[in-house]
Amino acid sequence: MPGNDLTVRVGGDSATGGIVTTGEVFARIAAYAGLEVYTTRTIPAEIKGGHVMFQARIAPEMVWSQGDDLDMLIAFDQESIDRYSPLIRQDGILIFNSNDSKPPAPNGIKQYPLPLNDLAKSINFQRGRNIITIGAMVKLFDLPFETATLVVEKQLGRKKEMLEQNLLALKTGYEYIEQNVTKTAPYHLSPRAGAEHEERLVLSGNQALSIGAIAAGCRFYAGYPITPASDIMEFLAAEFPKIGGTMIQAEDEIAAIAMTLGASFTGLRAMTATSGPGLSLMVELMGHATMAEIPVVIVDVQRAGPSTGMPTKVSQGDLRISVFGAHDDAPRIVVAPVSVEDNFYQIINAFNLAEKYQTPVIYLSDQDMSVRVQTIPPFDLNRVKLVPRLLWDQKQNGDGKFERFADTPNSISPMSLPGMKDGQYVAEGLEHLPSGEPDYTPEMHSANMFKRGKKVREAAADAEAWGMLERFGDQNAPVAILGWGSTIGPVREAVERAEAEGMPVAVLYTKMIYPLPRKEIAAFIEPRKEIIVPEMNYTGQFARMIQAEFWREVISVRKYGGVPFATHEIYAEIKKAYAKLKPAKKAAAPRRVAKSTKKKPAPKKSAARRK
Amino acid sequence: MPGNDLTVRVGGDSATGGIVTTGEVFARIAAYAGLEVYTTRTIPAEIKGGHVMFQARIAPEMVWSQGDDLDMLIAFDQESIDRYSPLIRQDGILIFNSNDSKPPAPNGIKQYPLPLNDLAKSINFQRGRNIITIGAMVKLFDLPFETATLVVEKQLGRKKEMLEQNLLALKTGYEYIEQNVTKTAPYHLSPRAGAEHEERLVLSGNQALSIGAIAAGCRFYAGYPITPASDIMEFLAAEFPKIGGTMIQAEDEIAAIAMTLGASFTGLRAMTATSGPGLSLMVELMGHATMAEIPVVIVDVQRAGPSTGMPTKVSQGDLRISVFGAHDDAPRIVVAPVSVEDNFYQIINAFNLAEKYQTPVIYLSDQDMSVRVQTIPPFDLNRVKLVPRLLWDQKQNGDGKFERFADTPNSISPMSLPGMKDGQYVAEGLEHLPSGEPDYTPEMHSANMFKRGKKVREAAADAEAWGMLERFGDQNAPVAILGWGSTIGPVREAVERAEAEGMPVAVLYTKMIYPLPRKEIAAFIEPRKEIIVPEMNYTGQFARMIQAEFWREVISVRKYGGVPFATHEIYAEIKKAYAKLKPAKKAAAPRRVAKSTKKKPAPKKSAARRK
Amino acid sequence: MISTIDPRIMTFEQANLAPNDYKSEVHPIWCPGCGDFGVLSSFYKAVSEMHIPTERLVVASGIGCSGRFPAFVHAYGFHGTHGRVLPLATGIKMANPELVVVAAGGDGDAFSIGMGHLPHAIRRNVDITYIVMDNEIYGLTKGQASPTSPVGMERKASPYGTVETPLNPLLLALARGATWVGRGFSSKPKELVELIKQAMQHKGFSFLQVYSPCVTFYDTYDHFKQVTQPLPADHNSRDKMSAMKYAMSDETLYLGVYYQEERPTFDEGYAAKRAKAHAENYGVPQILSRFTR
Amino acid sequence: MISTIDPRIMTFEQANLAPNDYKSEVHPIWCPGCGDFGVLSSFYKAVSEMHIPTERLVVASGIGCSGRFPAFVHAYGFHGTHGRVLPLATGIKMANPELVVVAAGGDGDAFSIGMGHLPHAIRRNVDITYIVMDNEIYGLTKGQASPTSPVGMERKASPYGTVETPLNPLLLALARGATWVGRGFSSKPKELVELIKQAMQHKGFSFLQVYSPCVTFYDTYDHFKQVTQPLPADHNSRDKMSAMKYAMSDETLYLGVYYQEERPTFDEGYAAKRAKAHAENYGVPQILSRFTR
Ligand SMILES: Cc1ncc(C[n+]2csc(CCOP(=O)(O)OP(=O)(O)O)c2C)c(N)n1
Ligand SMILES: Cc1ncc(C[n+]2csc(CCOP(=O)(O)OP(=O)(O)O)c2C)c(N)n1
Ligand code: SF4
Ligand code: SF4
Ligand SMILES: [Mg+2]
Ligand SMILES: [Mg+2]
Repeated sequence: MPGNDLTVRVGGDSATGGIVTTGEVFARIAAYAGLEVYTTRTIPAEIKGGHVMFQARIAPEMVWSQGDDLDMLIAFDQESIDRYSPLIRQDGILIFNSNDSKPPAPNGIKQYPLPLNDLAKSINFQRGRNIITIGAMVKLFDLPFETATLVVEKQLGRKKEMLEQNLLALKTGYEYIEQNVTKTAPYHLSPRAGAEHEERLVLSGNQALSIGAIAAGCRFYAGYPITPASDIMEFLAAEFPKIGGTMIQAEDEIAAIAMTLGASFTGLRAMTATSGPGLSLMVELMGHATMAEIPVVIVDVQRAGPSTGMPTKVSQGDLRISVFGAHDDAPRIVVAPVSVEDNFYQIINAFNLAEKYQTPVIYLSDQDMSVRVQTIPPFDLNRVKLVPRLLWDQKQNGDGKFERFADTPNSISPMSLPGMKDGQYVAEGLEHLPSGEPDYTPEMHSANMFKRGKKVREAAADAEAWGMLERFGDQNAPVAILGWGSTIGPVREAVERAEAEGMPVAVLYTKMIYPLPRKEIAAFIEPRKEIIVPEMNYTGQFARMIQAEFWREVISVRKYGGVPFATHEIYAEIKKAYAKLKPAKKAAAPRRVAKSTKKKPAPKKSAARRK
Repeated sequence: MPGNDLTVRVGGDSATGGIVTTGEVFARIAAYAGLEVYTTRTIPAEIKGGHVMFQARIAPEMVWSQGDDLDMLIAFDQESIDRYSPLIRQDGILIFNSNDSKPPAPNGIKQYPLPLNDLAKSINFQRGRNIITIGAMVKLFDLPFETATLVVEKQLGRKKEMLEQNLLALKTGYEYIEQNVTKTAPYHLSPRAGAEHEERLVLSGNQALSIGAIAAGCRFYAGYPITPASDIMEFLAAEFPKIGGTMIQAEDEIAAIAMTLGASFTGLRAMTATSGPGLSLMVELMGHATMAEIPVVIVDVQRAGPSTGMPTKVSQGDLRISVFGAHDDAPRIVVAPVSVEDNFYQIINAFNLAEKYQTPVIYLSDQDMSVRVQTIPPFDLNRVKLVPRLLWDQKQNGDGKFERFADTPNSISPMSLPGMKDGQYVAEGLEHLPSGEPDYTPEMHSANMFKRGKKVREAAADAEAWGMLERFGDQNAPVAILGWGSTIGPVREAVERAEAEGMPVAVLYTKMIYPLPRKEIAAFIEPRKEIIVPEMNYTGQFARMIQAEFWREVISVRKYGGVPFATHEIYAEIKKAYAKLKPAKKAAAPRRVAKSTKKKPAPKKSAARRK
Repeated sequence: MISTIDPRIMTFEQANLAPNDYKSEVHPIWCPGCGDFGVLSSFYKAVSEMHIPTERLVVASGIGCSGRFPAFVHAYGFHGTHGRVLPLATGIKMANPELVVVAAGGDGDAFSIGMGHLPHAIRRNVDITYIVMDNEIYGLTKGQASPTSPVGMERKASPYGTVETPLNPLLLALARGATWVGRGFSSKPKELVELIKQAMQHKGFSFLQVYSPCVTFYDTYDHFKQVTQPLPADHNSRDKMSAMKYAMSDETLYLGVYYQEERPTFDEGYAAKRAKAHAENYGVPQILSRFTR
Repeated sequence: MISTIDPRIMTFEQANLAPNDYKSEVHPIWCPGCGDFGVLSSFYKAVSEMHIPTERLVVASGIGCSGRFPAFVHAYGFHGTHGRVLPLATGIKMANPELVVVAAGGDGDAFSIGMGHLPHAIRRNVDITYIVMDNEIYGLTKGQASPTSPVGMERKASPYGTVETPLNPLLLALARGATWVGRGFSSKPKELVELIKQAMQHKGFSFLQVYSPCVTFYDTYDHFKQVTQPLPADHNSRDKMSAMKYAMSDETLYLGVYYQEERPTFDEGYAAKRAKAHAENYGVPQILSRFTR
């Protein structure tokens, strides 16, 4: 929907361009002008320098994905022209730094030279090229110049004389476009009436998560730097000291989770965050947390692996290690948010689940939703309900001796905290009696295995009650999408598009990955003819889990190149699913398993597969 | 089959009794007398002292499990009487140390006092109680006294004067029974004719594995002590220096696998061995081995968890971490032997698979089969075929530049070793080009994900060819057992018994757990009405994997108390399966999935469950 | 905070308990004669004399014979995983600095798998006491050489003798900047009680190596009786070079307080950060305002 | 052995290559001005002058900016996981002692997550060279404090300043018994080439700390230029106490060879075990005979 929903990309060498700043400042200007903004960026392999691109999608209504084609490309250098101009839509435009690159051969796309270096020189501000660009973009999008001034002041106004230079640069870019490129701006986006007075947050998933953790009462964090999770540590490093919390940069991830367990044992709501390699290192102590029944939240911001893999690229490949990564059966809960906004609410659920069931909760974010900055509605702080840990209360207990691991009808045992009189016990990694004393009898081991398993299984009941099941689309549709995590964005848009074309789709995203909310998922899949399960990993980890639990085939759509789904890729799958339905026109009942393995279809090679 | 298949248990305090030595020496005497022996033991929680029992089952024909009831109990102390006399079968006997304990109330079981302390005093050899006991047992079982003498000389004859004392003690025990207990020995076991001339090995699973590794050409081992895997390290510590191999006791399991990877990269066949907690720590580097395509064998001797759990008890709970324990998809091969003997052959397969596919192979042994000592037929060294690693050969390559990760039709790339001219490359944990140079493009990542996955999937084809599928029972039976690992022993016996009673069972044990040999397993399960999957873990990890892959229900029989299945427990499941078949008499086709989750039966609570 | 108890604002009174009151109901699994018994009873005595309430005391450990320590103390305990006792204890202490936190374990736990954590606990100067029961062997796994075992040790895992040179734990702790370093011997209970008390009274990270022989796999009682002796009277425990010199002695092994100095503890350092960060009426709404359009 | 090549019996001749011949085709991803460039070019020079054939050279590393080192060297390389370079290099060296094995990495890799392995590589005296490019910061993860960062460092993860005291890597290596210890500076290439050569020529574990400033997150060029100077001429590199003394100096930071001694290497020790274990015509059948009835 050009003119109403625009995608702009800025590309160049990160050493020279300030590309990301350019993009971020511009996105904020748009946001302050009352528009909805959704940004993405790449991160170069080089530490400094190296090619980088920033993309912003801007519209009057909420947008849900990064956008497939470009309405506008701003190329700081030749490489950006070469790489991205093929992505420009037919009626899109290219702005290129005419001091540094040549335009592509004429290809029907409008091309506007912007002599960035000359302009910078003209105001005697060599490093002002990015602000000049912002000024140009503001004019091109016909955004209010005052809003731009305001944001530049807020974001880049630390030093007064710098500010003046920046404002001059802004004006220079603005006026250059005004005078040279076109009389009317090519793109005018009108915000919804009064939108600029509506409250909006502009933040990233990692920021939403960090604020959510604080709202959830988290007061202890230990972590070790790792891309793309370090932001969380850095956020809490700044905030915790102000609110009485403690954040420790540990010597490695094993130490980080150990410190976190120690703090939780002592009574604080505690968290650690990492990415794949760190999660792998935490596996041993995650098992201990299950055994000693210690609440803990472990955030994993998934990135592409295996091993070091591609640290700055997205993946949803850690589902299985989150569910199954432990020696012997060590049940735990796995939670996955779906969006920047959702990170706030789901991390609160994660803490409540950990505390309620006294078990580790693994929280699966991903690189894409964690670093992406976008506009979202303000958080509803009234929705924040904190479920406390079941503490031992000597008064209720009469003269009874405290038994830390006493079995109870719901398998949750009251817990004492160091400092509480007569609550002494050992948090024990060996198999143990209710008192905590080691015991190796088959009876006790079996009983405890059952206790630890039951607790976690029963957590499934909270999923619906705690808002961990998100449904949209047409719930009567024969075609469904069952998903998890940040694929929800392109799915939302693809479903809207398909629906508009007469192909309704029912969608369910579960934010509780383990235990699976069986009842709700079963009810959801039962009436469907085709179920699409999109995810960003090689083997279709979630799809396989669904097939394993519900013994029916789903269409596993996998993308595993380190980039998110595009809307059109999901849309294509919906279309294919509908195409499948028509010719046959027989199977009213859901399709079941083929009789022999020969007939079992090989896992789908989705169209998106090699992307 | 009393009189033909006898189970004897010795119990007492390990600090005073030498219980285990008693049992082991006696078992060896029986073995040397031409009988087949199968032993088990418990390990006390205490380091020294603490209750311990040793059990030996002895018969003229191979025995397959530890035996359910006791034919004879030798109790060194009161605790042993109290604990084990209920397990004595009706026509069994109890020998108890009458200087140290009282017999149980008369309960129909023959009781013979053995005044151990008095006898020891009479020969002035306080610590001779265990040898006296052995002498008594030799007489009770009517084994040749000369064989006993021979074994005692071999096993306990290091110091000459000690040997004389020991032989005197042996005689004392022998004669005491001869004179006091009964005129004819209560149990006489005749070996098969000429059996004592047949070759037999008497060893444990860990020993069979270690010898197998040597036969497989393994020449590098790094490990960290952990029960019950340390034996392997200790075995190789003694043998490797004799054959040019290198064994390093590392500072922890992460270092152990790192050293192992370094050595394999350099060109040696390399292995590490550990148990659950160590395996958890190795997960990160296992992912690196997949990424950098480095062959490596990782032995996991499974013990009961989670966490430290019960280090001396058995479990089969590490299947899932072995298959799925890594961040992002990191395909690997998982192999599981079924018995002491099988450890020799399967570890060779494990090395061949690792080298052929240049990928980590996780080898799942368990506490029970690793420490148990038994008689087995000699290894067939002609069966040992070594599959070499595909090495790069510059001559074949012409002038082409070496590309370590070059894709090939079967996805296996020729490998160079440090020292080879022009073979330089970096074993890279980042995603990379065929040359090894880091690369983060979606195209390359997708292609490599596919390459690494395909290699491992195709390994399934080797399972049948390499003898990794063991079938027995009646392959036309409607009831089947599909299993893995050391449950095969009680299954074998239960199936024999059921078959004798007109309930034939088809059995398949797969020693390749991942990738699953799909074709063979599908063919096996296709014609069955009921499929029993017994395993020693809480969630039925293998059963769920089968259900996930073949989308049909199996009877998941789980025991998770840290002790192996008893034959009668498996037998009971077979009987139940047959009982299920009869009344219905309808479903000729295999039972498929229930339509809605409501109807989906909850995972079976097997009879054995709380054992 | 939402738990009914905020652990960070607990207060405690002095206890008046006999050493035996610190004994738990769990019977030690140690071999008769194990040095760890001596450490345990000295510990009971020390905490009794220091009037520490049992509910204020937390004993954390890793895995090993010595790692079973917490179960035998009537106090809060954390029996963690192999080698991770220091970060566990750090988390406990930092979550509630009012607690008295002791880390206990063996030489394998401390210097082999756990070696990576010791320098960092020292750098942070976490206010905990670390008691390493050094028997120069792996007890629980039945007798393999440890990082403090002498060269040439022949055991099942080293049948031809070890070639690795032993580490010098005291020297390491000193080189890393530990603020309290001492050494005791399980067979010298009177001195050991004193050392444990001093270590626990020290504000900051105290590192106490205790020779605690393993009768079953490496009986060093006689050896240590012969080669140990108290630090010379002229040794000044504020003099690091002197401490290093005595720590490097390998014929005579000295017992006593090698070194002590004062440096802000980790929780004090954190408190200073809080003071610096100071914000009134600060919480989620204030944070959100920064991100609000 | 069944591979067509037994790595343990390779032999090599001297190479005659220019420094540039050790340059790989991979373009360094480092920021312009990064100290690691200086280390890399000194390394090319050192191995060229030592006539090491490229196929005999193995460079292993963990993760970090500095961890990218192997990719830029025309040699065999192993880019492992964060902190595990020493056990990786140990496995490589012990599998084929004929190889020349260099471990390279950063201060975070070495002294934070990898800290547990250094003492053990030293104990074993594995005959490898460990070059730590110490920029006193985490470069690759964009500027968090490392174990060698000074107290009070303000960065995104420590906005109120760090409170942990920095480790002294040289002192640690000396306290642990390293047989070769030295320190260089990326901006002193001539001296650095010499140090790398000496470290690599040393038989046993050589530990070389190189100040290698991170221009992007912690530009210490000026600082190090001011505070570094060569070890005084009277320093005897066989005198450990003197080495320790100079290592403890924190106003002036000395460059040069702090300490060296000879001790059997790990592979020599292992060779001795083999000699001790000696068995003729020994193999699987002989082993089996011990278990045969
Ligand atoms: C991750 C892991 N690896 C290995 C083990 C096995 N293990 C238990 S205790 C121990 C070492 C014990 O030695 P030490 O720390 O000296 O304690 P001691 O028994 O001598 O008191 C080992 C290797 C384990 N429990 N966990
Ligand atoms: C297990 C694991 N944890 C964390 C990381 C993230 N990480 C990569 S490099 C690095 C530290 C880099 O610092 P340093 O070793 O000093 O190297 P430099 O970049 O400064 O050269 C970290 C924490 C990782 N790759 N793996
Ligand atoms: S094995 Fe050694 S350390 Fe362990 S309890 Fe026995 S004597 Fe003590
Ligand atoms: S971030 Fe620092 S250490 Fe990394 S390449 Fe840049 S200058 Fe070098
Ligand atoms: Mg020890
Ligand atoms: Mg660094």
